[in-house]
Amino acid sequence: MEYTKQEFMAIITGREIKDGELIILGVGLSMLAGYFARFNHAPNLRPFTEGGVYGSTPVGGLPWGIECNRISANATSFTNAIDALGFLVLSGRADNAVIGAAQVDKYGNVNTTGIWDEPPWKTGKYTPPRVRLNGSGGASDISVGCKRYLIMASHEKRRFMERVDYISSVGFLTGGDSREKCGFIGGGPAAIISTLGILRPDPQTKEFYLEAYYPSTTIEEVKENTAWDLKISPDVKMVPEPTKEELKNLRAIDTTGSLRKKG
Amino acid sequence: MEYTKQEFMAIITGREIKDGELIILGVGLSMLAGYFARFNHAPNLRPFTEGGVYGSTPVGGLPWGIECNRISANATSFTNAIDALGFLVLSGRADNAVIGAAQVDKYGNVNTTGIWDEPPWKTGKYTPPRVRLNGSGGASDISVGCKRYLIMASHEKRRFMERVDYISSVGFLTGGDSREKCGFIGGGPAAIISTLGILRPDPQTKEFYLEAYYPSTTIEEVKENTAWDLKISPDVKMVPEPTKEELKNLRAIDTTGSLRKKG
Amino acid sequence: MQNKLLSIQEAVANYTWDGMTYCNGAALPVGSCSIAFGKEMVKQQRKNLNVICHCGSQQVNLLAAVGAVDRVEVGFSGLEVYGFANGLNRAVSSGKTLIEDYSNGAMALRFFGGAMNWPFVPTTVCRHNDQQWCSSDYPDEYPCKQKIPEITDPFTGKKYGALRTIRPDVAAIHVTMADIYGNAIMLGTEWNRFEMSRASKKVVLVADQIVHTDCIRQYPNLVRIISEVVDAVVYWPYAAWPQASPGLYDSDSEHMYYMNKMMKTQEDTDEYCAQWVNNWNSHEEYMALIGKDKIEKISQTDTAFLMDPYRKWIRSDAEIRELQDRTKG
Amino acid sequence: MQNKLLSIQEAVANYTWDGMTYCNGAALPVGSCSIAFGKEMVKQQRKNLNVICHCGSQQVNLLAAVGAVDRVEVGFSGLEVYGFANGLNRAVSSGKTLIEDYSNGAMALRFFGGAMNWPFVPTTVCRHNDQQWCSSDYPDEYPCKQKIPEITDPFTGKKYGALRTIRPDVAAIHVTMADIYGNAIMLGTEWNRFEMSRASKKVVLVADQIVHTDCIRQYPNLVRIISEVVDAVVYWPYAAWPQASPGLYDSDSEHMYYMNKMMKTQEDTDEYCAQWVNNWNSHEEYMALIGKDKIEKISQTDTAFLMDPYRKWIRSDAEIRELQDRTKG
Repeated sequence: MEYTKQEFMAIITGREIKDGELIILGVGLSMLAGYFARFNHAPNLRPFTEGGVYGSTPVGGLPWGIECNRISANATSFTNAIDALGFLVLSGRADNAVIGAAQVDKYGNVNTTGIWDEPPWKTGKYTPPRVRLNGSGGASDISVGCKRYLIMASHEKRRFMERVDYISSVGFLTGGDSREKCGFIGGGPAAIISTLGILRPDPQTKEFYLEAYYPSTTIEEVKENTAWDLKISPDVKMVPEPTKEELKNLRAIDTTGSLRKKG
Repeated sequence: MEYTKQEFMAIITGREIKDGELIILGVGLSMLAGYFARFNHAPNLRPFTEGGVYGSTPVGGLPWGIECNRISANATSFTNAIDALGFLVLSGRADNAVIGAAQVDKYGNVNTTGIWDEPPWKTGKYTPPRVRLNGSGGASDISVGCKRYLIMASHEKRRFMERVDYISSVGFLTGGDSREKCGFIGGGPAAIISTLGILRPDPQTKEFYLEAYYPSTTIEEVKENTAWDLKISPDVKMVPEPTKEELKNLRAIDTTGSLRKKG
Repeated sequence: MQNKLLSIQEAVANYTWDGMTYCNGAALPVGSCSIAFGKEMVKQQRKNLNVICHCGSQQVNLLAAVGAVDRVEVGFSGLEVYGFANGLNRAVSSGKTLIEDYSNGAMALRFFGGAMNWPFVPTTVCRHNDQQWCSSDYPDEYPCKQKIPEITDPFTGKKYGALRTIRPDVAAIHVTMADIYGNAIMLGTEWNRFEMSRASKKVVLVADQIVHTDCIRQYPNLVRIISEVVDAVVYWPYAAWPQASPGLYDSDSEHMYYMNKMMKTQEDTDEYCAQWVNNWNSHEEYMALIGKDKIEKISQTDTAFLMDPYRKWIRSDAEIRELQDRTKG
Repeated sequence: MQNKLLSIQEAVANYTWDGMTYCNGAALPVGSCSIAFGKEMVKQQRKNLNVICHCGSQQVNLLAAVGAVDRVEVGFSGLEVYGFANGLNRAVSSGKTLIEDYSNGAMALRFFGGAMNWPFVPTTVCRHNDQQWCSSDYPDEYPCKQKIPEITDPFTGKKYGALRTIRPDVAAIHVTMADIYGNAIMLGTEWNRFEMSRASKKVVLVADQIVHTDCIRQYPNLVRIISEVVDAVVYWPYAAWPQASPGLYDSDSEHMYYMNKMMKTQEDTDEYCAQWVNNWNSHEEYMALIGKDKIEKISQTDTAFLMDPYRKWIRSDAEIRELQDRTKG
């Protein structure tokens, strides 16, 4: 069965989501992965958005935003940001989340704020970025509060960096116990799901290594597309291809085929 | 026209309430004074309760509580305590309030918490009170946050004290600039309306003095019923008796005659 | 979503224990409160409770009167026009129950801070007064410095207090209506129930009515307590009696005065319990005890119109019984 | 209560000024936002604005694109699926607009703290990352220590950050419906609008519908913005267009993309303004510009049923015109 890289990513991310989890989802891939999981294997998943939209299933296609009418047509509750990001995320209550990254580094720190020719941490000055991105939104809150969370990113060398230009959402900072020392209640990123494979943090160093790669790629290609010296798990695996069932279930969610268009 | 002391107190307190004020009211006399004022001379008064009940007019008699159905039958909004006591009172936004006192002292500090044979400030220990009262409720918040507020109390020697057993709601503490030094956003008590007269704080010492007394009493009687050496305003006045109009308007609010029963 | 209906007996058996920190969702002393749940706790003889009330109500009045409360934190312990809480005050004056006083605004902030899972929350109130200086936890220290210590705003240098936040073990929250999954709508002031539902480790809803989830989806902005944080739903009409539930019934002023009068002595409290707490099990018996006339009288409330939009979604007793049977272990 | 209806022109004239701190009530970048109000600000040529957005929207995208924004504080500046906010990002990259980044959770807390009138609010987020270390207000200090200084919990000794709170001069808050006194009901996520309405020194409501106060009294628990804190009410159907208003209309995806594309250059922004911002005055002209077909299309929303309970209380245009005339100076 044919499928796109985006679809594969959504399915792999979905596999990381367990039944019953209280999970905060964002727009796009995040939401698709979450609702796919609920439809596929996690019927008791409790998804919500940072706007405090609870109990919803999107209608009419992928929502344009996490407050879009497509996700507001069958909610059981609408509350607010203090509730969703404060009481449920920063409190340490939410189990899981899926966030995106424009840049991610070897310790799972995420940048979604801006691209600099010379970033502030190099120049010691906060100058305007060459390219302004979006800021962190709720991802920074997720990175601090959720018990664990998943990072989705396009696997390219300019994105998988030794150190991101700007830490929007904390991962394991400089590795080792540097995150632990900060006292965040959340456990940090559990995995980076990329367009080429699955990366996990080393339990000691917290450096992300390659745990598994897609059938469509090779370990060499993954390494070539990673700016740090990517370590490979001694028992590195090939990621099992999407099953027919999984693809069917994903497409039942991605009714407008947004993931198929992207290639 | 016949009237009771309680009615007189409610009317005098009502006279202290200005049109347009954002005012927080409690049960009993406080509410009656407030709604009397709105009906009598302050049509644009904006009363609310610490439960976050807005836009209400009591129906069916004096409410049993500030969340009672009698004040919940025509509200324009029900919110909550954070909103009413936090956002509107502690923030410094509310203009006025009316609170009660079991004991009040010469600096307008109020006790509604307990009565001790030997209070904690004398013994240096926090032992159980001989008589437990109610605690401060929202009056402590009012004492800190409202631009000004009015204290209503029964004028008896055991209640009008040199120093209250327990400061539930701060007045001017030990007088002078002692309140100012605490940095509270609210201005403190503007008046004590008692069953015998009206007391105001001296602008310098903040000690409450007798500004006016009721036609039914004498300056001597007021002094006898006050445990501190009550100072009398050089131009002490007799409080003008309730007008027919005022009494009519009060009784239109106090439909069940709760103030007439008390004598 | 999971059907969370439980009988009141099961809910108390599963979600309360001796020595726990217990909150009850009262919209102030005359309003919405899970009083029936508290009575069941008395029946199941819970003791050594640490009760955190934003405001007292007849529930804590009763629990303290029977000697089940070791400690209580409160902003206001009285019953408003119905007077001082005789049962609680008796327990406090005797030294049986330690009482820790805050302002109502401070209690609200403490629930907010608990919901955030902060250990402290800033305050401008409960400072420079005896709510700061007196602590039952540090009775020998006056003025107490440990109850509400000082913090400094780093921007202005201004001093604030730090309040301990509240994270109760369990809150039994009274709501007007809920669905079987634990999505709830409150009519009347929320008081602290939104924050309490997020601050508590476990939440039991005590609902006067059970509605279809269609009602919940028609009014999602009214659904301030969500299934995501609720552990159990108890269906118990007139659960707040003798207090009020806006939209459904008024406070029973006769019984409010009577009950409070009875809490004044141990003997009368025992008598009250024998008659009004311990001699019902089913909801039918509970209703019979209140009496048909009384039910009719308190149900003729001026707030009844507030329920109009939701009536068509109210589930019948028979339906609920069937749904409840499904959750039985 | 006072009739507070004002025309959009009067409201902008009376409640906005150059150099002000301005908030707009957006339920995130695709939802409820007082966009028509922002367009009127462009027409009245407001400049040097300090805009505080919880999330960006097409409003701040436009205001920044025309060069009206000196500084912006934001948790998220993009347009979700509609992409990066080209107008804002152009202004930021050029250095015209300084941007101060926080997380969305931090922004929510900053509004909460502003509503409390605290100078700071504790935080566990925006610490140990560049949201703490980078500040447009202290560009030469990296890592910045002044933006989010450290405070210590006095109970545990644990370290927290202190966020500056927000007390905007004026917030223009989009709501689904309001009465003429400023009591408002929002459908869909509130996002920060409750806290924003309390944190702001002045509040202007921009309402898609005006309802009778009977509607407000039927649903008081839905009324989260209250007349007590509202200064003016602007009646402007489709005020959030091209964004969405749950219950009333979907986002206009075609125009969302188009508008954002036009914000990319100064020239196209000027062209966009000439066509879509500056050539309407009356609401009739505004509607004509959007076009009948488009109005019909976006109004066929799957959320329409959310409005059902309130339709009977909606006031007609003629009624509102009459009421509005009464408030004219």
